Amino acid sequence: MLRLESIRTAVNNVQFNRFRFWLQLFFFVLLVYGGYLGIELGKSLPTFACGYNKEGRGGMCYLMTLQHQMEWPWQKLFSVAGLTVLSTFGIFYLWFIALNKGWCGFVCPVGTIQDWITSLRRMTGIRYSRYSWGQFQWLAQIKYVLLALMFLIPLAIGGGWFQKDLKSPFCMICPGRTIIPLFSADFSQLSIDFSSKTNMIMTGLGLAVTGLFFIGSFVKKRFFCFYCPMGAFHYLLSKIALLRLKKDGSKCTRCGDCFRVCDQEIKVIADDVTQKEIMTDDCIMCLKCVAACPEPGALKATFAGIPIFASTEEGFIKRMNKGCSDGK
Amino acid sequence: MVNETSKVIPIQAVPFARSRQAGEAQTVLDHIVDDFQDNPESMQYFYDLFRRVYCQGEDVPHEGMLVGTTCIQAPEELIYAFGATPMRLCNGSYHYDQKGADFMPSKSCSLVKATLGMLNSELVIPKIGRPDMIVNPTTCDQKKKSSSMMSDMGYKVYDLEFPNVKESEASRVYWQRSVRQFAVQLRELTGNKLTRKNLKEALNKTGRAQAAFRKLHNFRRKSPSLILGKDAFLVTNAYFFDDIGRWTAAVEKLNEELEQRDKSGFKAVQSRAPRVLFTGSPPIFPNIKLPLLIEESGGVVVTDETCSANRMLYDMTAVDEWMVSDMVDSLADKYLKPCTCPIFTKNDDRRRRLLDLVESFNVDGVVYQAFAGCQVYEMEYRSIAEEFNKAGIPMLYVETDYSPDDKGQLSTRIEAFLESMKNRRKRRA
Amino acid sequence: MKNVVVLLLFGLMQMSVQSEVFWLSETPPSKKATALKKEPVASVPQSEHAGHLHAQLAASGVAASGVAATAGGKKHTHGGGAEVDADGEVVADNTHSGKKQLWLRRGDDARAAAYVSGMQGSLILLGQGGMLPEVTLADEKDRTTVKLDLPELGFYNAYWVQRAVHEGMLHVQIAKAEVLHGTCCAKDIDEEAVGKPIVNRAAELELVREHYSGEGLFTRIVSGDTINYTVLSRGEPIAGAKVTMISHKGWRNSQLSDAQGRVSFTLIRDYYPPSWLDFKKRFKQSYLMTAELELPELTVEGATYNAAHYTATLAGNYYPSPYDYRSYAWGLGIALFVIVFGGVSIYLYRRRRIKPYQEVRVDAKA
Amino acid sequence: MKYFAGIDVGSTAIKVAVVDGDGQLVGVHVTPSGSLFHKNSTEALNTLLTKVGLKREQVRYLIATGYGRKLFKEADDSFSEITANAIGAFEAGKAFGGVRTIINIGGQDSKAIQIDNTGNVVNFAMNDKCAAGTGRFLDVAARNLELDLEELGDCHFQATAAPLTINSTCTVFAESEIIGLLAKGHGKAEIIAGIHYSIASRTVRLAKRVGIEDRVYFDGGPALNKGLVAAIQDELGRELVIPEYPQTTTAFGAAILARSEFMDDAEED
Repeated sequence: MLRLESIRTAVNNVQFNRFRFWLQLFFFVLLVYGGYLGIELGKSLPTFACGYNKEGRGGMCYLMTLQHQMEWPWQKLFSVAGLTVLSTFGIFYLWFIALNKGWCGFVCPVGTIQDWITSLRRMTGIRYSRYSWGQFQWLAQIKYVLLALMFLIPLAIGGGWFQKDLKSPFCMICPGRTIIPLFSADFSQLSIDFSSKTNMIMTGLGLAVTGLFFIGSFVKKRFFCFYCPMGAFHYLLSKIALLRLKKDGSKCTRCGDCFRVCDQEIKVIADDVTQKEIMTDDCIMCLKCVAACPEPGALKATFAGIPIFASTEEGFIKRMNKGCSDGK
Repeated sequence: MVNETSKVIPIQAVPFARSRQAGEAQTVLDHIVDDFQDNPESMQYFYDLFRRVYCQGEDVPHEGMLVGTTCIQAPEELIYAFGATPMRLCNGSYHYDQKGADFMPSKSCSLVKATLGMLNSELVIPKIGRPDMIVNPTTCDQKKKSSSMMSDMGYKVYDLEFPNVKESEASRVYWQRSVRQFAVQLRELTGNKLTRKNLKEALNKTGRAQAAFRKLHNFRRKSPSLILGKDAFLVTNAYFFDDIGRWTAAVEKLNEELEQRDKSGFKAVQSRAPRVLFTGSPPIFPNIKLPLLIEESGGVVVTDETCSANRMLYDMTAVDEWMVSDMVDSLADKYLKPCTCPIFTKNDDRRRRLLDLVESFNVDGVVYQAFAGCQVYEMEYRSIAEEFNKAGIPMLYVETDYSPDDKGQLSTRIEAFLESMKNRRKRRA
Repeated sequence: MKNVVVLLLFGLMQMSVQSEVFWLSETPPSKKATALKKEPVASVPQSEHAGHLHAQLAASGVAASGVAATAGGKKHTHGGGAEVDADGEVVADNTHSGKKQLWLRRGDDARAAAYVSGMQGSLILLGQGGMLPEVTLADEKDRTTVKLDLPELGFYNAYWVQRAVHEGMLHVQIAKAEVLHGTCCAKDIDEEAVGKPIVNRAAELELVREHYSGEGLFTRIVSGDTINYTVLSRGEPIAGAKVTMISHKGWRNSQLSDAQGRVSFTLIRDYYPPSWLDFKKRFKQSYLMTAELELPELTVEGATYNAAHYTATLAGNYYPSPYDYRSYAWGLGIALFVIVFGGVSIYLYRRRRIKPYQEVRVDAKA
Repeated sequence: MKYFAGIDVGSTAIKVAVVDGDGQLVGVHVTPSGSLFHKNSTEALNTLLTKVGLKREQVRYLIATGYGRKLFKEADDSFSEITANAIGAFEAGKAFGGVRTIINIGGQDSKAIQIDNTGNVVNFAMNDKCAAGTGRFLDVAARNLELDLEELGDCHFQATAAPLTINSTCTVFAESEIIGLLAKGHGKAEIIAGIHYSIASRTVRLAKRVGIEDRVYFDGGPALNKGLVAAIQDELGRELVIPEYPQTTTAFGAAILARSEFMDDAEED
């Protein structure tokens, strides 16, 4: 058993931020340049492996497939052909169950870009901004509105009320569409399509959101993830996911360290000492809170019940002293 | 003949070593050192420190300016970062308690009386010299009111505004703003600049000290315990005035010695000794009366939840971005959010903390000390008692002050309390 | 003077002969276009000759034309959105189905060439795997048309040959149509192999469009593209053949094929709607390629002619180029505007917050 | 036959009790403490042993309790008087059907103890620094009224008028108040009754702090004073259980403890 203990303490005392940086970089290369290496993970990935990045993508974001399927004419959608919608959803769900919202925290290329922009800001020494608690609450509803629109508009297209130009509405305003193809030198998305008023408006909105994305994520950590419908969609399905974030209220001194390092500024994680399952809809499972918790065993991430990363004292001391000169 | 009698005999300056304060400290220190056998050798540093400072009146050096603090809520890291030295002014000697009595009403907190007494007398023990500024966080009422008295004595007092509601977002933002204002105030006082480097070094200094304390804290979980509570209180009381680097090194040496004791299966007390959790008003040297009484009559104080030990050193600062703005805000959060001080409106954190300590240190009973006149602790006694009743843990409520005259009576009550715990443990075993 | 007249006559002859160009077009006749009556053309009885031609067809097989990569490999952009023809009607999107329909048209105007009616004869159909059963022309609503049913996915060539003899001079008209039975999401087909152009070794004169590198089963030619053609006669490249491209609006450009028989044209943009609002990004335009070849003495199966004039035609469709309706300037402009505007407003917001407390005003109204 | 002894070195009196092998009381002895604690304690023990005809060696385990317990070196172990009193009252109370609350008025302090059904101390309260409501208060009053302690009880019942209220709680001031009342010509009985009621109200307030449960046991020297017992019963509104030798309950408890400690040590080795 000693082996397991030593492995467990080694994992718990890892320099977590450095580990997460390299993992994110790996997933970024996998999903944005996987295509060139012949990797094809299918069309229902629960993360923003953008479909517009045609050659390079290692797999396609499920939202594009979903919207594409929702646009089918209703006879086809609700006919036998509709079964393919269920099967792609099934594959998406299997992918999702493995990492729960860890997809957002570790895998999503758009998220990784935002973290890079944040570290750029840190180098320049500019302060980050915070939402006040009032703003946080009503801004948190936007992602559900976007999720609803992402379903309704394509269905309306399929039903014939909206014209085809409104196809995959969320993809048009998603910053992934304009930014991820840049990484494989495809600038075609950075243009406004004047061929019809709808296209003009949608691509215009898309580029406005891209601009907003850049300044937003420069001043606010993980700016876009707070409004992302994929995160909302994940949360609705996260009941039986394997990767879990658990909190032991009795160990918690409510010191608020987890809230301090949380990119999404979720107060519940610091203040709630009764709930066992502590993942909220805004959470991106980046596990920075577990890394920043000084109380042993208060916060831990479990995979199918087995604790894989738990907060420990010496881990905390090692991570929080990294900033000091003698680095001990 | 006439001038014989009219010549007033001058009060010769009694050498400090034989003054009443020294006497008081001397008796307590001797009691700590001599009446208990096999104290850890690395405690010798702390015994000598207290003997030199409290009994022989040696002065305590500090580099840069001296900033006195009257409560753990004053952020030390900021003071260290500006090159000044923080020193905690809370005082525990009965001598100053009587001197301070003419400032304060009769039924008021002895700690504040002693602090005011010490600040007002010329011979200040520990001899830290005259603080260039006293930081007085507006925590409990009597400390709040004592700030105007301190400034009347001629000290430069800075009132650090501290919120009394812990949970609300407004109080968090309000406290962050007042800590930033405190940093600006320190800049004006010392004239130095707050840079990322010196703040990081300060954070590291206290970080190492807290890490050392935590190791000691974890060693005290061992049952039968490796070190007596009175030594632990002495160690944390030394943190008030000792140089932080030397203090950390001494505590790390103590931890190593406890490591050997743990390996060699050494027992500081017999295994039947009841394990006591000490909470309530902070025992400050030389007023270690209650813990000493407990350990004299066979108990052992395994852990505590007081602001002269655990609450002062346990919680650590987590910083997300190593920039000055974020470090100062993290500091502010570290002092406000985890604090279990009774001056807040709600004390759920303190209750959960106590229950967690009871469970993780497998404590047999709790001793709850409240200084006579300290309403916050007295009022909180009811909720804590309820919580412990539900959890089935016996608790002894002691209302005392710095005077030694209720020692006899207290020892009887404590002995009876320990005996009832021994019976309870025997029947349960 | 006589030479001039002869020259003029000869030019006219050319002219008239030129106007005699027949070609196969996929665009259905629009309701308004009038049907062009069949003009009696002295022509060698079609069937006899055509039949004769079949025997010669060796196994043509797919000639790997070794097409060099042309401008901007166009992997298909995902279609969607109704395609619109010249008159604004929605054109049925038929690339996906195997059912195709071709019309025979005469005249070298890509848009307004008349639909011939009353023509007989049959079409030779050439697929990836070689010859397919012939399809005969038929009249439908007095327009000569033919319906094809393409079995597998891939490119097919349909040839319509017309031979005529004028005063001992052989006129051969070969109208070719390259038809695609494509799909947008080919599952397990190697799109590269299927996407290669097919060469008909038997045809005396043929224009073969070089496909883009990686052109799969969903080709989309846009104005502004440079398209390369190879002029082949019986599978061999012909140098010096005159090749003319006629665009939708009638702009034409002629070139002679170089030594390898290659000729390259740039499809110019000729779609300028009055206001940007009426711009249809899926406006389907057609273009016409004609190649002519003069051969002096020639004997074909015993019959000798003093001269032979071959005309080969190939039609195709193209769409407005994305650069016509996409504006990068506007796109980047909007993004930049939001960045600058957002950045400045955040900076001002932060400066304003440094003043700790908003000033509270109380006046008579309070 | 093994015997066990418990000695309660109190501030005013030294009480000794001896118990036989199966916990039955053999004999008790009370002598005034005087100043030489040590000498008087050993003397008291010997006089009790000779009285019951036992030799020192037969006493296998001796437990000291009370203020002087640490000074009496001869004892094998020492327990606080609260635990001893609780055990003593618990044992003695069995005869009266079980006891849950104990009121003890000693020479210098007054205690209220609550025990559970196994005799273990659940909660207890003691008077803090002042001697009001203790035996010393009665001694002072008796001296002023030139009465003996034993006569106080009967004198209480001779009162004709309502008992006077002694409003100063402090023993020293009460003395001057009593003299003042005597000068005004009030009867001794009324004064004594007033004193008894003032002690009773203070004691009941103390008992309320630990919570009063059925069968209240009252012991300690003043329990001999019938008048005080009546006053407390009146204030409490409940019957009080008074043992045969109220003064020696703590010593008896210590003896019982000695026996059980001895039995535990026997089991251990």
